[in-house]
Amino acid sequence: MAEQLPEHPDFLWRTPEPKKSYDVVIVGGGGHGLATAHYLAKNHGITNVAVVEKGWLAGGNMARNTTLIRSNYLWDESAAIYEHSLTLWEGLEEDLGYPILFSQRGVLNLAHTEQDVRDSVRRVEANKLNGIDAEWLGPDEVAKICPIVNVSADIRYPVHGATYQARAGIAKHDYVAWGFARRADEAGIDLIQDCEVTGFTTDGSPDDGTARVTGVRTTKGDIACGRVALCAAGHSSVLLDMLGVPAPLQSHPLQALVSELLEPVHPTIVMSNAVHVYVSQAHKGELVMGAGVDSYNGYGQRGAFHIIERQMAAAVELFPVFARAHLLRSWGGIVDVTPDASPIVGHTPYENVYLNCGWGTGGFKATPGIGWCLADTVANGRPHPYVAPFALDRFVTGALVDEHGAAAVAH
Amino acid sequence: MQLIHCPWCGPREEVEFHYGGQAGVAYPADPAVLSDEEWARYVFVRDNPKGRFEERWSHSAGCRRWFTAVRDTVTYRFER
Amino acid sequence: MVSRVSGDVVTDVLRPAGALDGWAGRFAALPDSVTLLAEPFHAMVDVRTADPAALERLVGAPLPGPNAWSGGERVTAIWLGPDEWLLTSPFLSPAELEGAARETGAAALPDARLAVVDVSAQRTTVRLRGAHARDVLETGCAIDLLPRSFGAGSAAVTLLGQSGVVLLGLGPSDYRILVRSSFAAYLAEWLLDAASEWR
Amino acid sequence: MSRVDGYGRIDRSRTLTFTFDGEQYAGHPGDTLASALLANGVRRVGTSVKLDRPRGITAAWSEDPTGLVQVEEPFPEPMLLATTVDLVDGLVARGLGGRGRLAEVPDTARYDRRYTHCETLVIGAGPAGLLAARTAARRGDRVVLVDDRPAAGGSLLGTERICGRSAFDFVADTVAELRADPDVRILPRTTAFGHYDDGFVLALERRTDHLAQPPRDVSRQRVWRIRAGHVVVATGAHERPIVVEDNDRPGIMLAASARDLLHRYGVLVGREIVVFTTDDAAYDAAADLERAGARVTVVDPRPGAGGSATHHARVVGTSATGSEDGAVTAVTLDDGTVLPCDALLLSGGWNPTAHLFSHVRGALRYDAELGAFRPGEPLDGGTVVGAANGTFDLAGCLAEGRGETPEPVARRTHVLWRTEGEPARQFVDLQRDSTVADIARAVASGMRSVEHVKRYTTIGTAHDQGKTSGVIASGITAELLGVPVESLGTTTFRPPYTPVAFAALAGRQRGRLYDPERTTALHAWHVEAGAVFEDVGQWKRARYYPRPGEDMEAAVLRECAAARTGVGILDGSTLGKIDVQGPDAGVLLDRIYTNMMSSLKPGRVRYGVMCGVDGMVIDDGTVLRIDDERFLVYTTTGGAAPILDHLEEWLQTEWPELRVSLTSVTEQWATFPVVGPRSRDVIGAFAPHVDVSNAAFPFMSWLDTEVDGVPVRLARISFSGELAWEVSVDGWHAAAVWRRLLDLGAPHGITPYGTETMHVLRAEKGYPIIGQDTDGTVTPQDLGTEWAVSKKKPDFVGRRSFARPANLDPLRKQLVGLLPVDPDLKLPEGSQIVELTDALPPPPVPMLGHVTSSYRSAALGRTFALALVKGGHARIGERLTVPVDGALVPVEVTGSVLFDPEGTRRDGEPSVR
Ligand SMILES: Cc1cc2nc3c(=O)[nH]c(=O)nc-3n(C[C@H](O)[C@H](O)[C@H](O)COP(=O)(O)OP(=O)(O)OC[C@H]3O[C@@H](n4cnc5c(N)ncnc54)[C@H](O)[C@@H]3O)c2cc1C
Ligand SMILES: NC(=O)c1ccc[n+]([C@@H]2O[C@H](COP(=O)([O-])OP(=O)(O)OC[C@H]3O[C@@H](n4cnc5c(N)ncnc54)[C@H](O)[C@@H]3O)[C@@H](O)[C@H]2O)c1
Ligand SMILES: Cc1cc2nc3c(=O)[nH]c(=O)nc-3n(C[C@H](O)[C@H](O)[C@H](O)COP(=O)(O)O)c2cc1C
Ligand SMILES: [Zn+2]
Repeated sequence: MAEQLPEHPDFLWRTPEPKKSYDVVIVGGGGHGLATAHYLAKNHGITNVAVVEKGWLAGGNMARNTTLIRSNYLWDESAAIYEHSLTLWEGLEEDLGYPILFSQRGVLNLAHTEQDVRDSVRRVEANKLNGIDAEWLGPDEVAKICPIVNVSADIRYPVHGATYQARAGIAKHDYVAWGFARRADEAGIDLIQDCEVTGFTTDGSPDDGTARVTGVRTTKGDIACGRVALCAAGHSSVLLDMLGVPAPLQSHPLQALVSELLEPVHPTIVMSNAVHVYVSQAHKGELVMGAGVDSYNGYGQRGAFHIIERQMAAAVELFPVFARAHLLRSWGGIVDVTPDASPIVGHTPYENVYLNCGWGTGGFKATPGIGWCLADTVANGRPHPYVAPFALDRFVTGALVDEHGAAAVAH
Repeated sequence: MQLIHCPWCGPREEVEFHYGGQAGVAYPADPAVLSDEEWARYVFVRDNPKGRFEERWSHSAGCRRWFTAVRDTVTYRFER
Repeated sequence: MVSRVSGDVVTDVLRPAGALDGWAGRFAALPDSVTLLAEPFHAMVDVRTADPAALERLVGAPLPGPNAWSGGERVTAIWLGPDEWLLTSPFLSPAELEGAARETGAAALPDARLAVVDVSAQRTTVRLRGAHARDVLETGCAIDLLPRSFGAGSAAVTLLGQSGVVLLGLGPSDYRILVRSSFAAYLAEWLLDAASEWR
Repeated sequence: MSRVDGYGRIDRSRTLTFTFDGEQYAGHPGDTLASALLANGVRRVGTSVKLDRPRGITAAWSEDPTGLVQVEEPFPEPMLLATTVDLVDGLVARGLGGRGRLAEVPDTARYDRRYTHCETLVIGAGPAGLLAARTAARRGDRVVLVDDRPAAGGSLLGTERICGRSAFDFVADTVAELRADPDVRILPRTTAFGHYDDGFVLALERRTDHLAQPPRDVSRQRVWRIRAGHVVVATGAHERPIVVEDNDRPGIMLAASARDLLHRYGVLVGREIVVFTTDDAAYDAAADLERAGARVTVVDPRPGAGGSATHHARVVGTSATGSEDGAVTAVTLDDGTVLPCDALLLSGGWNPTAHLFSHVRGALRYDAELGAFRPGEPLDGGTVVGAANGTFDLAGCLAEGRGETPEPVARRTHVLWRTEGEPARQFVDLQRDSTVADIARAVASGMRSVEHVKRYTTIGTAHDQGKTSGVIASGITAELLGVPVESLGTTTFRPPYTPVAFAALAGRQRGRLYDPERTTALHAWHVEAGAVFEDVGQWKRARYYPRPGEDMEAAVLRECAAARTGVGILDGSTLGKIDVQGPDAGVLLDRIYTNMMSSLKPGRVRYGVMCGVDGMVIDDGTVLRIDDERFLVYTTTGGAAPILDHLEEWLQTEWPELRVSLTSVTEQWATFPVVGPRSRDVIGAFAPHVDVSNAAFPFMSWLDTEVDGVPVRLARISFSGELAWEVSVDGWHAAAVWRRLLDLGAPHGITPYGTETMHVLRAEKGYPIIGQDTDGTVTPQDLGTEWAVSKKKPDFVGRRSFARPANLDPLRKQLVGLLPVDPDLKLPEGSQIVELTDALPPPPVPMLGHVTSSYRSAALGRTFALALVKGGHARIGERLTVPVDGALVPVEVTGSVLFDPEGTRRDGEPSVR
């Protein structure tokens, strides 16, 4: 008999009709929007808030991500926000009163070339100095942590070692979203589903710095608002286009897949950049895997098959015992990718509109962290220190936070 | 996996192509006179429409020619 | 910049070697239904010109259009791109073929631009023949190889397995595969593996 | 035993032995594991994942949610459906409790893929698919017909009659006609599992598992990649059950499945059968089962239900009293009647199997008359026919197969998702143990969307992907919410249609063929010389050549010493090479490189740096000017393909007016740096007719010559600071020239060296390696190569970015040298650098940069490193700290050129200058 999933609380959320007006409207009811709502209420006492979601709650990337949580990013700016987030994860189950199955099982980022080794050591050393747990492990130690990884020297791209973050883990994505939603609902925040934002009503002009949004137009009518937080992930460009705000975002399909339920074989998370695949075994027993984005822009929540095939080849190469595991289901999400693989958070040319996007393939782990910081930013009208480096204007100054080369796969 | 029509070689599998993003973004005539904002817009900002998109592809594993195509980013269908 | 050619020989002659030297034994073990043969030392030059008429005299046929090859025994022309052809010859030396391409082009079109590059060692040639030749290719080539789509005279710059190739149709069960020399061993291994079902 | 004579297509003349849960049984060729188990009276197959309840076979084919087994022999494979496992002699399997177990030994089976093209692909060889294939074939199309079962025919089980003939004859004739057509490919045992854009369908062919003696070299499974002009989905329909209390017991199955088991395998699923139906089709099943010897009672709640219905009632529960295997022994009706039975067959109507239509965004629409979701709008490039299209009568299926629009047939399926009972024991998804109570909880907690209900209850997420439970879950949710089911819809169908082994998808991309190994013309020589290789992109490069007893450090020290004091030789053939030709070649290169290339004279060489538009270094290398209109550009090994792409992109999309053409000549030229004070002797001997004096052959010049009739290019380029020549020759003569150079160098102790030594030599000179000493955030100025950034050129790619505020920051990271104060201590590459300290402050500790390269130097007699350090150029002379393994290592910042900073060695020893 397999491990049981936990019982859910009796009540999650109401299905309210939108009010005429709110102090804050959060566009996008994914993890980020819901977490922002929760922390607005919890940390700032702001509860006259609506989360406006065009589909079903947390049905975007939140429903389809591979749930990897880690904070072992290279640059100080990234390390700070992701580590803040990881610390929140560590207390989240209690905060939300919801069994979110947060399992700190560690992550191995494999190195397959000499350059991978250099990059890995660089990241581990940076992590340590930033107070983030990190280790560099040789192939033997890799095999000790995850015995099914093929560490033999005569495979095409032998494993030279790995970075290891023991505090990294996974969580049950849906429950995380529902936990935040439940708390927000309890606080009186309206979660409005099947309600798409189709435009904005505005005032003033961006040219003289007086521009502001007065409300959102939705498929359920106009809603007036004091402040707006955009948390639309893959659809951020669509909303920014409505406001005439250019941003360096490209939306791409990103796919993931699962196997059937298997007895426990994979005790940790393994990521490999060179042999492009990453794997964990979820609570119920399915192997959860992902790879890289599809090359072209796409809003289709589906990708191409050759990506899945290549991922399977990589998986079998790294984990020979996976040969007869079965692909059970594959799916796609829409990720908003920035030129430096770091998010964009903060002010917009509209005085009361706050932007949170560009988390690309890696924003699930940031859910509590960004919710916390964005709520703080919206409440206080200035960027929280952890998000300040991620302002839109970094592309103008050139002060990018380039996590491409350094942070291995960006999930 | 899409079947993409190279204007020279005809229909080929997507894996033979390299994606080049938005088409028709001209290199500024004189970058030196641009403000930092204008330059940043050229370097980093590209359209990202939901729907019809004019974009560039290169038949990198075939004739190596770049071409412009129009595709719907929701249905992924190319206009022909 | 070419300096005087030396007369005195130091050691043994500088013998050429093909990228698939050493594979003959494994190729020979294949059955008649799938035969593989390395065809080293075909001279090849890459020609770029806006005017396909330029090299007609050398090739002995008009330069082919997309997805085709043309020519005779001596010189073959393969379409690589809208202004690009690969000329190959098993008889001429690389220098001869390069020179001939330049001269023919210049004579035919004195004013036209013509770029000629010797790429004889860039690719190596493998011949794949036999009743199951197409079956082998179909395990790793996405283009339609049915004879009515890809027959004698067809050419494609495409992928086979995970290597880029120039694939030529010579006859119903007869193909020539041009592959980057650094990928030749991979491709040979791949072809042998693909053929194992018919061994 | 429940095998009945006169039925089934199994070969009763032969007996197979198999083991299930440790017991031996017998079956026949043509059996599945499920039919053989049932024939042996085994009805309990496994237990459920959460509640540990006994589970049996619920359906006859891939829609079965419960009959999960683990095959142990011939090779362990988890989570297979007993209904789809072909019985072979010696098969060993066991029932599962909802989770499978992976083998511990490697799978040696072979898997492959095959591409095929056709005008028409037909998925499903039931009546609709057979006629669609026949129609297309007669039209002259190339046709591929796939069906997941071993034989064509679909639900034509031999009882149906078509135009007065037995359906089997019809199937046989049609298949024979198709087989005779060379343009038709029929693939049995082949499941179309994914439908993607532009007529691309993936299908898995199971080739050997059913064979007693699988041929050795034939792949076990094959993924067909079918590109079709037109895709006909003729996949039939799945019968759906009606949810009743305790509906999960062994012995409870779908009505049509019982019929299928009878006609295909001669298995009678019970002797005392109750059929509970709200649909007419189950009457055919009942009649057949009765004819085969069972006693059948039909329970049908529909008003005016026809035929032999003996009870106008509903089944509301089942019991298993006295049953050892937990199988059903009786059912209870809502009127209180208890009917003893050994099988309960359920039929609540049919769900069109429209998965492959949905994969490509085909929208389903609820048809109230059918009580089912069926394909709505037609799709470009495809059609759905037969039961998959919601056409459930045979004549209609045949008509649609022929491409005709059938006569509408009135049909009133009475939609009954469930009967009254204890919701916590009414199973909706039998594999996930999810019940009506779970749905009720989801709804009560506030959920309104079927997608939420799915994720809350996990219904439809198991192995069967809700083939029989998904629509029911929508129906019950709708009932509980009090909304019409059409307003809820279904959850999303996603590939694969049925599970596919990872190895099948990996195909031949395993082991050596996982990714191409690129090798140089000298590879065999390197192997023979005992080289240790390094992966650089797809290339295998010789890293060092250990002699007996040497480790890498010893070998590299020796190789370095040879190059600095005698002569060494490297296989540098992997460097990218691009021929740039045309009247505007110089113009193009001026726009691409940060420095001026058009001013280079023929016969000369120049080092150049390239940036992206963001001003960050992307590549570097030397450029040879061949003649007025021709250059040869060298890129880094990794840069070969991306830099050619980069050049082509600018040329074709931005500056098409430039008359330039680009050709890769990476493999055309093998390149061997011959390096060291004795290199002049070697090159002099190699090309005795060439004047190799500094005066005649100055640094950064090149010439073409011939050696024994072989064209050779010599260039005085040095990546080591030593006197050096690069010898380039066409790939055909590479090995011969290499050997010649070794022969001629032997008197001077010529030493082949690998990439590691190359790295040390260049680092001693402060030459950066792009990708090692840079990471995409480094400018030419940061590298200290501003001398290679033209001040004269008005523009080049990346130039404008140098003026951005962040580029002017004096605290940018810059490339410097680092000398550990302990000359024996080698800093690990990647180490971080902090201010000089003897105790680290609490985190976060401000970091100044990191070590990019670090070596032990024979020439310097000590260790050294290169590093990117904030404001590094201004810190030269300062001391900093590098934390290494808990220790704090003091280092001194130096300029990046540590060896021969005056450059005195480049022209060789003074005596021969
Ligand atoms: C396959 C895949 C794997 C991933 N793996 C990981 C991983 O392992 N670890 C990790 O950290 N991250 C991962 N990610 C990334 C992560 O999922 C996202 O970065 C993160 O979920 C984004 O934030 P969100 O949850 O708010 O987004 P979403 O859940 O996408 O929320 C955005 C919401 O906005 C709504 N919306 C959009 N437009 C409008 C509108 N006009 N009006 C109203 N509502 C609107 C959308 O419907 C959506 O619900 C993965 C992503 C994918 C697709
Ligand atoms: N009386 C009723 O209510 C009722 C209801 C449904 C169907 N039917 C009968 O069933 C028949 C339907 O004919 P049909 O041709 O539409 O369907 P079918 O069920 O006869 O044939 C479909 C075939 O497709 C195969 N298949 C399904 N998915 C596949 C996949 N992904 N890849 C490969 N093969 C796949 C199935 O195994 C089957 O062999 C008719 O005879 C019809 O009368 C009757
Ligand atoms: C971590 C994770 C685990 C999942 N496990 C399963 C699973 O066991 N079975 C399943 O059918 N789907 C599983 N899914 C996929 C969902 O069914 C679904 O495909 C995904 O949420 C995307 O939604 P969509 O396919 O409806 O568009 C999982 C998804 C995630 C993110
Ligand atoms: Zn092309």
